Amino acid sequence: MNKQEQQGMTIIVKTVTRLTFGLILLYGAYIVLHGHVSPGGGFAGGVIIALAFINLMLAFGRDVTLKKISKGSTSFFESVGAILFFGIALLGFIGGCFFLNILPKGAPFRLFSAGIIPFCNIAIMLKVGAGIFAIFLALVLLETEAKERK
Amino acid sequence: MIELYVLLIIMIIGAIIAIRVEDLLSCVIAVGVIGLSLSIAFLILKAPDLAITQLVVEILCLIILIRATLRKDLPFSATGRWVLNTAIVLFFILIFLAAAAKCLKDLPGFGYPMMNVSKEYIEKAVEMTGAVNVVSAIILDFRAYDTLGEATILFTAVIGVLAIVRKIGKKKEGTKIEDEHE
Amino acid sequence: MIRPYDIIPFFVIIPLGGAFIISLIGKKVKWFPDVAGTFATLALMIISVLSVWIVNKYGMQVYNVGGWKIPLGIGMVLDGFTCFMLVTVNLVAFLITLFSVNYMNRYTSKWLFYALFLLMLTGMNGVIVTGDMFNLFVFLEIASVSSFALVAFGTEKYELEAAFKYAIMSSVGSAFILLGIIFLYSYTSTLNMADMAGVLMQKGQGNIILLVSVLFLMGFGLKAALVPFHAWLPDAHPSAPAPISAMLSGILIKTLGIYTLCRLFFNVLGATQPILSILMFMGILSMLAGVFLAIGQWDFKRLLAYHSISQIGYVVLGIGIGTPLGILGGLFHLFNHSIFKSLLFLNSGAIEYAIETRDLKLMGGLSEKMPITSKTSLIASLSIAGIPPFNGFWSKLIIIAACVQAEHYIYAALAIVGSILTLASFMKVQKYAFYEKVQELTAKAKEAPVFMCVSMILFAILCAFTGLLLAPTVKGLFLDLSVKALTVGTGYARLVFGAL
Amino acid sequence: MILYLLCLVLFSLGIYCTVRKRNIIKIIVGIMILEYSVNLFFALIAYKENGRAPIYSETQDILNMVDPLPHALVLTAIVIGLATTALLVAIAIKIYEKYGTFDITKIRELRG
Repeated sequence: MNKQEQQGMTIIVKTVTRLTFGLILLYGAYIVLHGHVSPGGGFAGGVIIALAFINLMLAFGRDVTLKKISKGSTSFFESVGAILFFGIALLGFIGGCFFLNILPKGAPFRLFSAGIIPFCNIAIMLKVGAGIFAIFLALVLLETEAKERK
Repeated sequence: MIELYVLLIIMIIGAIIAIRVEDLLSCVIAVGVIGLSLSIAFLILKAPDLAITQLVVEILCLIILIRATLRKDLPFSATGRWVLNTAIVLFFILIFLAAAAKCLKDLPGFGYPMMNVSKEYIEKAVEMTGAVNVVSAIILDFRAYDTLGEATILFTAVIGVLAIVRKIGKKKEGTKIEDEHE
Repeated sequence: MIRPYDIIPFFVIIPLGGAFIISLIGKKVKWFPDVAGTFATLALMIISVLSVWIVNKYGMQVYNVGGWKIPLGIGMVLDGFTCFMLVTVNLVAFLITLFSVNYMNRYTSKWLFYALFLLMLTGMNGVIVTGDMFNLFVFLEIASVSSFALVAFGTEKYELEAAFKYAIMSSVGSAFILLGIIFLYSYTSTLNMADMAGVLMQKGQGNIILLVSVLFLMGFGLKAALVPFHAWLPDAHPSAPAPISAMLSGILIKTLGIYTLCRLFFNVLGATQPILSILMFMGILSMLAGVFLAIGQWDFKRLLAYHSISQIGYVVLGIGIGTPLGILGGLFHLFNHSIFKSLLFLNSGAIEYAIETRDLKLMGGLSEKMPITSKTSLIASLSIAGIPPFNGFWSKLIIIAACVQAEHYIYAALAIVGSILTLASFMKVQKYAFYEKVQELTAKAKEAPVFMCVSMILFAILCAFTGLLLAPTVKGLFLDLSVKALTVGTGYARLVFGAL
Repeated sequence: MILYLLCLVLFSLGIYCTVRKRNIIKIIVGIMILEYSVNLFFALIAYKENGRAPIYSETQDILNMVDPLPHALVLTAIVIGLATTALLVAIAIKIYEKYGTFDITKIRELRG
């Protein structure tokens, strides 16, 4: 188990993961950006992006992944996402009301429509993606530490 | 809606298996069956947003749970008054179901919701918010404050997990411990 | 152009913003979490006092989040009951933050503590100010989830176990509450509380309302630790760090349990006589069971936790009587209890800080070593036991008088018995902890650091003088407002739509 | 009506699993089943006969939509469930690390 943690799975899994990693990220981004015109949204997209990284971690082992994205940066992105969303909410005060949709609505069915909604989606995506990956990372590190101590 | 009945029965069977089976891994897999059937049920109930979200969340939950249970023992123990306690719990559950069967008649029937407030959402969402996905319009504009709460809960969970996995929580008397670097 | 209702969202914005910023830079900058936490809670306390003035001057206020008129959007409501709870919560929270500045040096990762603390405060303030059913559930969950993590904050064995038990019980309670909300939504097709109350008045009370009442009673009863559902409290409250024990016992169970029960049963579902009788019965049961279980305890904090169950029983008894006098007594006792119980938990924390034990048998002679802790805990003990000039006496007196007035003589007698047993139990605490001869462990005890003392002294002053809230003019400004907000019943709907 | 009852049966199974099982993972599973059943109930009351998904389309007129409000609520409820589950699993793993077992009959240091 421990060996597998460090080195990851077989070469077949690694190759497939390498090929699909970008596609999954792309799909996540699509779901996020089109949240207001099609099913999906920031939350589902964020989880998909987090799952892409989790997939990478399961296939390549934790050391390789930790080199790409460190634990500190996940909690940093999470806080940034939270503050972004909170900031969008506060921006409503310009128009006089908490959470007011201050941006122009645009034409329906276009990507840039619906005022603050796409921006909210992006902020939630950052928050959820980083947050879920941080949870997963914390749990994995906890487990492996416990095993190493034994 | 025959497929919905089938799905619900599959979910109930999955739940019973998850309760009865002694192997933890099988238990978690049975939960996966329930969750994925739920995702399909959402699709049949015309809720694609929910189906996508449920699907990805289910996968995530399964990964976390399987990692938690992998290669861990399962000592199966029944406490002393097993029969009595189970009988009491079953008794209360039966009362609850009987009462619910009587009371649920007051609700509007399946397939005929009242939709007093929702009617306005459906009629006005596009012109008022510009989003054609009414669910998106509700969660990020009409009821965005709820979504802020939801994001906060996830944030709380992350902070909470970080707090729980600390190696040393309490500093003992006399020993000097530097704060952990994470 | 500042309108009076613009104040309402800040009860959520300030602690939430504080928590986010602490999580971003608190890890690097060591002094920041203390300062940010203290100032955030201080600001909250000031604006909560301001809110009392606003309600007195301008009457009930409704805020439409996002500019969407209710019931389309989410409404926040500021009425007498709301501002009463806000003052209680934020006052206690500020003093507890002062205490934690020194106390939390015993634990690692202070920034996590402050972030979780402010998130819990966000949840509680959100529950109090909201006027929307589902929004109430969301903020309830924020407060609950952060309190699970805070109970396990020390990451010791028993703390984790207590946190797990608490988390499971609380999650089951949340599931009941959510099911109740679904039934209500399906029946009334709206989520706004005022709108819901209006629709329920038109449609009448079906069987389904009975089922929803039972579900809410179980769900919120679990959160408030009323007696059949109290099993988690004596484990969870002592396991947390002392400031958190004070928060949990002092205000969390009241906000998530009592406030929500009152708001939903009085203002939304309509308080019918059967429900009130059940509430009264549960109150008496909690009161007696709590105090009987407390007498045999030797763990200081565990004893206090059992007393919380007992005192919550008084509050529920007072509210369950249903007359204006009873509600006044119940709410006043809620306020008083949050002050003296927080003080007692802080005292236990100060003792634990000094000698690292909670076992009363190992203490003794602390009155010489820790004079401030000893004096303040004496005041708090007299308050909780209901000895005259202190605040506990007045509220218990009102509750008993209300019982007699409503001709529940047996309940009045039982309330007096409970009060005497409380006195006996706290005489034991005082004797063993502070006045026996000095033991080996207590010989080297020192008085607590400065901020802890300041916080305890302020609490003790409040204990001695909040009886003055019953003085004629002050009573009209603060307590009577909240009583009026509850006795208006389902007329709440009319008031909210009138205040738009 | 029958569907509602079946959903409540699922809810009861969740309660049973949470209350009667003596293994931490099984208790968490019980909580998850509870959450699933509650979410399903929300979706059930939102369904409208011959309704369509609540998304407008550019090419065709959609008149009969299902109730979108419960869908929004379920999205929130799913996230709340995920957060609770994650925290519970973290506590469970930590308990396993400290006690070496998932059996709660063996880890009772506290008594309520």
